[in-house]
Amino acid sequence: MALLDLDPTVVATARELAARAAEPVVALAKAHTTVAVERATLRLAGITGADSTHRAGDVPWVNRVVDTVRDHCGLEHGVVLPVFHALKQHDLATLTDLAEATAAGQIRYTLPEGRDRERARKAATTAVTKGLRTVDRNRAQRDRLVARLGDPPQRPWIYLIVATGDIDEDVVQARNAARAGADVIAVIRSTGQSLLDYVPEGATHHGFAGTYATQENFRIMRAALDEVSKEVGRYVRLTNYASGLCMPEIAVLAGLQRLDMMLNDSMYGILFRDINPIRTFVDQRFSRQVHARAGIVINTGEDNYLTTADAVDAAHTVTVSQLLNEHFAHEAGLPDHLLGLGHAFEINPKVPESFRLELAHALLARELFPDAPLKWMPPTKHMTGDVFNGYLLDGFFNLAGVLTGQSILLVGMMTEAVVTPFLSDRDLALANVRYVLNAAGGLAEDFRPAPDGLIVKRAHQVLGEAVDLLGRIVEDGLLDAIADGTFGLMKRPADGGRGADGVVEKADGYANPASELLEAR
Amino acid sequence: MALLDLDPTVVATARELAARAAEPVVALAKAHTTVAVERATLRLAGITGADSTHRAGDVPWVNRVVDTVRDHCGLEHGVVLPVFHALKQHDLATLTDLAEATAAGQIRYTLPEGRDRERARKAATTAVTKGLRTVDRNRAQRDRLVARLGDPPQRPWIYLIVATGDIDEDVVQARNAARAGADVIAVIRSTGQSLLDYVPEGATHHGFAGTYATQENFRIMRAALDEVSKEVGRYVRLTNYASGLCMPEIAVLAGLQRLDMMLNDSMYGILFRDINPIRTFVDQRFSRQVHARAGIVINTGEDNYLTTADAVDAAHTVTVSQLLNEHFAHEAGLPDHLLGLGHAFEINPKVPESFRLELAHALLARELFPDAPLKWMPPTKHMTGDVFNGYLLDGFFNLAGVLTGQSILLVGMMTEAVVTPFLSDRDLALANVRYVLNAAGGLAEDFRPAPDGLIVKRAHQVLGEAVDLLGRIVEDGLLDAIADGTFGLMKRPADGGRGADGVVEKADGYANPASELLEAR
Amino acid sequence: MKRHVRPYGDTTGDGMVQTSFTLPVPAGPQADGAAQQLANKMGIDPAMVVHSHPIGDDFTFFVVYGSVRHLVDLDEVRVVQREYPLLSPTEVNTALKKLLRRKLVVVGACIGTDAHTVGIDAILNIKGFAGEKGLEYYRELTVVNLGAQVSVPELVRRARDGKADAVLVSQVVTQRDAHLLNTREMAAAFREAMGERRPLLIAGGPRFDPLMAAELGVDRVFGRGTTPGEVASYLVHAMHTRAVHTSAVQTRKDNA
Amino acid sequence: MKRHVRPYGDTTGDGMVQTSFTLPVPAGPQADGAAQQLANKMGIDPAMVVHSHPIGDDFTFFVVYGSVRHLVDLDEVRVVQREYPLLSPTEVNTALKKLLRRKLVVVGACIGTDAHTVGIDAILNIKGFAGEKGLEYYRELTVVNLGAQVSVPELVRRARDGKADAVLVSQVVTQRDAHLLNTREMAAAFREAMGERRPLLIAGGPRFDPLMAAELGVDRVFGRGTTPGEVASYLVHAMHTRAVHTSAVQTRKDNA
Ligand code: B12
Ligand code: B12
Ligand SMILES: Cc1ncc(COP(=O)(O)O)c(C=O)c1O
Ligand SMILES: Cc1ncc(COP(=O)(O)O)c(C=O)c1O
Repeated sequence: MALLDLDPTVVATARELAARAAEPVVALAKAHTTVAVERATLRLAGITGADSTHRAGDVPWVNRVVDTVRDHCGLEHGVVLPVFHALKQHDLATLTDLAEATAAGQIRYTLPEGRDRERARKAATTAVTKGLRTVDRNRAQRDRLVARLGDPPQRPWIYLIVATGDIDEDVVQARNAARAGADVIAVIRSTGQSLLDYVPEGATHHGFAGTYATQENFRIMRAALDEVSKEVGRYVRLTNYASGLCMPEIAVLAGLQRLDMMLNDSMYGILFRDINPIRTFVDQRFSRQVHARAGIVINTGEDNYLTTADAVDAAHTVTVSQLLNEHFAHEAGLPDHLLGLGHAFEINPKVPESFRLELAHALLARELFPDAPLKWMPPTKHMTGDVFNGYLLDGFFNLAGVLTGQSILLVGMMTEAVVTPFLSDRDLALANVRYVLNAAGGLAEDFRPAPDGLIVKRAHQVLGEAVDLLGRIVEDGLLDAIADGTFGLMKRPADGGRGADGVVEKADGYANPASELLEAR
Repeated sequence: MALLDLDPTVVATARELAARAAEPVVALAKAHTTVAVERATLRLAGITGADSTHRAGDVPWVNRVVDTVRDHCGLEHGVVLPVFHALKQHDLATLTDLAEATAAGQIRYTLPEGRDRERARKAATTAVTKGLRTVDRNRAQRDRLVARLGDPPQRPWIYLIVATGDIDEDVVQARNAARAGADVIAVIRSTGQSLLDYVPEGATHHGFAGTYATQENFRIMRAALDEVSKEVGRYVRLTNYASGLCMPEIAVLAGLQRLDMMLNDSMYGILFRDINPIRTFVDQRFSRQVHARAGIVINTGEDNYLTTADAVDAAHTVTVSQLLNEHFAHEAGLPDHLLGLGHAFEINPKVPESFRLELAHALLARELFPDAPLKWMPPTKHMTGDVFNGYLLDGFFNLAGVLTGQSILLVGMMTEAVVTPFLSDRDLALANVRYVLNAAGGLAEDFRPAPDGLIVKRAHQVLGEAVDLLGRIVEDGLLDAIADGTFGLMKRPADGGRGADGVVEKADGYANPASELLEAR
Repeated sequence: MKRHVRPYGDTTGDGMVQTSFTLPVPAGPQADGAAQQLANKMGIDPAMVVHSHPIGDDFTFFVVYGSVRHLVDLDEVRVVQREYPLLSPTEVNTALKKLLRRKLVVVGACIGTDAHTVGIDAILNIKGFAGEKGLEYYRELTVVNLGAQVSVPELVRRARDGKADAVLVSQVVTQRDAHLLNTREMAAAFREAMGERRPLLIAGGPRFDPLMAAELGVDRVFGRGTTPGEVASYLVHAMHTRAVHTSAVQTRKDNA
Repeated sequence: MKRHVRPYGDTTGDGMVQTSFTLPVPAGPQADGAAQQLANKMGIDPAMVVHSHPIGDDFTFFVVYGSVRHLVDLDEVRVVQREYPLLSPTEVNTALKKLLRRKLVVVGACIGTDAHTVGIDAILNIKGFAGEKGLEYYRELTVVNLGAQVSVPELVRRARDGKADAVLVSQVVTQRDAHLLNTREMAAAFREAMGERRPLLIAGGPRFDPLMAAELGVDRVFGRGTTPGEVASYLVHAMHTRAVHTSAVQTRKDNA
């Protein structure tokens, strides 16, 4: 039931402007590849493992191979042609064998031509297809498990983070959280991983304020959650981050290990990790294609803007970003039901009527994106060491979630301003959510924003400001808008940022069976 | 704005039934006096002080006098005739002189006849009139201070308890509470005071879980609050208890010391202190007449029922009791704006939709008594040692108060199940209230219970059950209903309970200038 | 399970605790330092003063997090272990019938100025507590519930007149140790009035520490969350012990 | 004010504190006893375990209230006292101009893998914090803000190239003592690279204890709630001290 009485033509205008603003960026994304996209492709084709003899620590084989190919013949035609050509030439059984040989300096990569090229291409397609089949199987398996065990009985789904830095402790905490009512577990990443241009290997135990995203950690946690899912009688979902310099690869690993949701934003890396904009948009498009194939819900990161910008002043930038994320996602093949667009309860609680303003913003998102599983993020910026008040604020956040029909509730922690969550924080936070859902679950029925009241007016105002801003972005170009500090007050020029040297303009003969197979759908 | 669409004829029926149920009890109250009413009268007439030489500890002079009069000539004609007759006979200057002489065994009280009687009566009337003039002056002074300093800028008013047992510590806490936003300070009484058949004297420092209600303590606290009122720029109100065996006397002391609100319920003493029902109803009527004169808001105690009975099952008993309290109060001369009818947020938070049920109950009270300054009591029974959850529950209580337009909010403490409030509990509790009032103050505008929804249905149901119960009470008699455990599950027969021997049937020539002057208005 | 454990924040052995308190000092760096010092004295080190808030001009409220150095030695934990089996009402009735051949008389009250009857009612009234029926439900128990604010002399009189086998008193108000004072006074009065032949004395209430029975002069203390069944089972156990003891005394006397 | 104070619940000297923690033991009386023991070891006596709640099968969460026996000795409180006056921006500018006759160069960064720039931006950006303008606003300061996740070698290089007088680093992530490790590493690198001639080193972040400066090898540490004005005033003070010190050294050298 629509409560805000949004004007459908204004909404349509907003979407149209977002599409126009995104257009040049999509074109850029199509015209380029990146080292990460190429590595992701090889991962789909079956390469695994790392070079543990290397003096810089474990270097994944895929990095060795892609770096060497780039050295030898460039990446503008894609990595698969040289790689599968070399495999054939040296008559090696697996990509890992090839990687070892590469490390030993035995391989000289060249771009195959003519029939060699066709053969390499075909072999690559076969290999990638096999990888995609695993992804498809995982998707089917998820569907089966959900059918058997069931989805959470209530909305919003309850989303909890674990962040010990040690996958084994994470498992303890995740299990207990699931038993206490969590529907989704997110394993927070170690600081710094997003700037690594490789994905670490194996089970890890020494992250800082989070645990490394690795294929093995994914596997361990998904297995633990499968077990606890049976115990609690509902399918408990697992989330990680397809973000940072390895966004496409992590998306592939998520597909291979049946993760269910991934943090994946079109601009987060640019704004908050100072990653090169082009790199980000290219990586983002590929990773979303993978997510679409894997049936993974993406979580976008608009909440972050409100930690650096003011939640009232910058409310419309959240809306603009959601519209952009929506467009980029649709363009990459993600349907609405996989669009976990983000937004957050971050207004300074000292602002008069702050709770009603939150309701206005949350309702606006809800009515703009009625079919998207919106992800509602808790207060963080205005949390303090006063854990009692923090607990209260989280309660009102939960209430706002219930009143405005949010789909996924990231559970806030009273220790937000103090430490990464304690076991007991999570337990208390869940008790908070349970109370609110149980006691006021149906209150939305009685929530009818006054037609000309603060809430309705505010929502209209924010939408209006969003349309205006989109208009300006269409004129100036999205890249310039980003460079100007439009989002989260972060200024990121298109040619700056990390990972820019990993961007490669595609040559005419560029071949990538992964892209092709994913694009085909 | 009426949200519940209550049927006015049902409401009228409810009031009519309450009046009929109360009728015989009012008649009883008019036909009797009590030792406490007589003492109260003498206090109005100017007696003060205590016999500190008595071996049982300080015995107020007024008790010595009334007890002796009763011994000598009974109380059925009222205490003033023998007393003022004796005063004249012995040519004593003050009632205190008379009391001293009484203690020394020098006075033999007799009932004066003829002109002596008229003289005594006149002298008594003059004395009592003087006392009432002090009460009137205090009322005028309150009006002046409110006009000068102002009422709280918001509704609900914020009502906080202090309960250290030591009047000096109470002052510290009350001052800080006022500075932190309290609009009303209630000094909780020591356990056991309600069963004392006298009012202690002087400043006290050794109460248990509360401070003794004494005239001097009243004075000290009112003076402290006058000071802080100036500082904070609003008139901070003071509350105590006109309750227990000395209800009428304490009402008088409150009038004499400019207290602003008094806990005063028609049945609390019966149910929760096992005080004789007749005693209670007689004392109650007199004390309410005093409150009416003094412009003191009474606070009724329906919240208490929900600590012994279930808040859902017994919701209608709250409504019934409110209607009875309203009738008794009107009958005693209290206008609507002095009727702080009580109700509470005491539903087990584990009950599904508990918050909405609370809203239904709170809204019912609001719409039944639109002009009464309703007093909304926080959760106590279902508070536990989990202070975090307690803080949250108090937040939702505050929200319910705001959504349903309550007038006076008794602020809940997170340590409810642990200790009498710490200084910090009060500070945190006020922060909680401030957040809710500031962040969601206007949310009532958006709260529109669905016409056929849970809230509206529940309110209608409770009102229906209340009407049914009132019907049964009219048939069986209120005293029998009380004996049967109708309220708070406490069974109190009309002839049981403490203080029964202090009830005296009035003789034909009963004289009491206080009653007459108060009744006259 | 290990013998020694530490508090758990998010990693085994991290020792993390939260604490909050108010100090009578004006807010500021000096106050934060004072809070830090107190936390250190409590064994929290490092201690993070994560929140401080003035309460008026003279007080400051603090929230502190940190790692406490103490180890909990589980072998040294002292608790009152239930040394008797939990019986069903039927078992209680059968055992009492066999033991006494008459009904056991229980007198209950909330003493002193305490008027909180919900707790003792939860134990005594048929309605009971936590799904268990109260003692009134037991066929072999005669329950006399005196209600609230019963003075100690009155209680002794009623217990004696009613030939009480057991007296159950409740104490909920604890400010200024009211519960301890009243319970001690009650035990002394029974000792004085009846000596050896005094009934079994049982005290209960949410803030009692069950370890304190001896110190308070009563036979048993029940704390928060007690259920009627626990109390009934204890009565059987205690009466049994008394019977054995009395018959031993009797035998000794007979032999003398 | 008295020298010795105790926590205040509702009466002077009552010592009341609240604490909560989780123990890795299954819920039950034994667990409550363990909580009681820990509270006692923290100096809380009597300690009331007012809440215990199982977290899964292996953990129990507790809330404890009670009176802590420790006294806070206010004379023994150690805090970093601001030993310099708080100056207005104009005063800062005047003092620096007089002292240096050139602009003071400040290089700021959030080092290691820490990406929390809001804190350092609050100090450096014009926008500032708590109503005070940031250091960029000061005419006599040249501010270079390197942003987030700056590696230590990179920071040293930029500081040297920019002839930084002062280097300001922010550390917000503290899990596994990341902030301490990174700050120590930074201080060591500057010592190594520049010895005596290293710039003034200032660390800041919400969980730092200002007492730790020496231990971390930096000149000053700022904690939660720092304002730009405090930092600017400190810069004047420190540059002044340095100038005096340097000129003393200079004088000594001249005399040698
Ligand atoms: C209900 C209640 C009331 C009701 C009591 C109605 C009644 N007829 O009992 C009313 C509203 C009348 C009331 C009044 C007051 N109350 Co009151 N009340 C409460 C409340 C909300 C709940 C208590 C309760 O019923 N618990 C439920 C029962 C089932 O639990 P329980 O008592 O712990 O009993 C269990 C066990 O302890 C044990 N047990 C208890 N007794 C016994 C006895 C035996 C023999 C055994 C075996 C076991 C046993 O078994 C029970 C079942 O498990 C508490 C706060 C809270 N949430 O705890 C405050 C509380 C107890 N009240 C308090 C106070 C101060 C008062 C007043 C004094 C305030 C005032 N000055 O006006 C008054 C006066 C009362 C008086 N003279 O004693 C304080 C006590 C503070 C302290 N620790 O000293 C509390 C903690 C609130 C607070 N934080 O201030 N109160
Ligand atoms: C905003 C924020 C973010 C933003 C940061 C955006 C940005 N560009 O800075 C985003 C969303 C990106 C983010 C991400 C993460 N965050 Co974060 N984040 C916060 C948050 C909500 C607020 C921090 C803040 O901005 N405070 C406001 C500023 C003004 O205060 P301040 O930093 O204390 O600074 C003041 C003083 O300390 C001092 N100061 C600070 N630095 C300096 C330096 C100098 C030289 C001086 C003089 C003074 C000074 O002056 C400032 C003004 O008074 C806190 C929670 C909280 N409420 O505190 C979590 C928090 C800091 N984040 C945390 C974590 C774990 C993360 C992540 C690692 C989570 C993850 N794994 O994904 C990521 C990754 C970040 C990374 N690699 O470092 C944890 C850290 C836990 C810990 N103690 O170790 C916190 C505490 C949340 C939590 N409880 O889990 N985060
Ligand atoms: C969209 C998005 N991606 C990634 C992250 C985490 O990123 P990193 O691991 O780069 O710190 C966040 C932070 O919450 C996010 O919101
Ligand atoms: C109406 C009323 N009167 C009196 C009291 C307190 O009574 P006493 O002092 O008798 O314990 C209460 C308790 O809160 C009450 O609600």
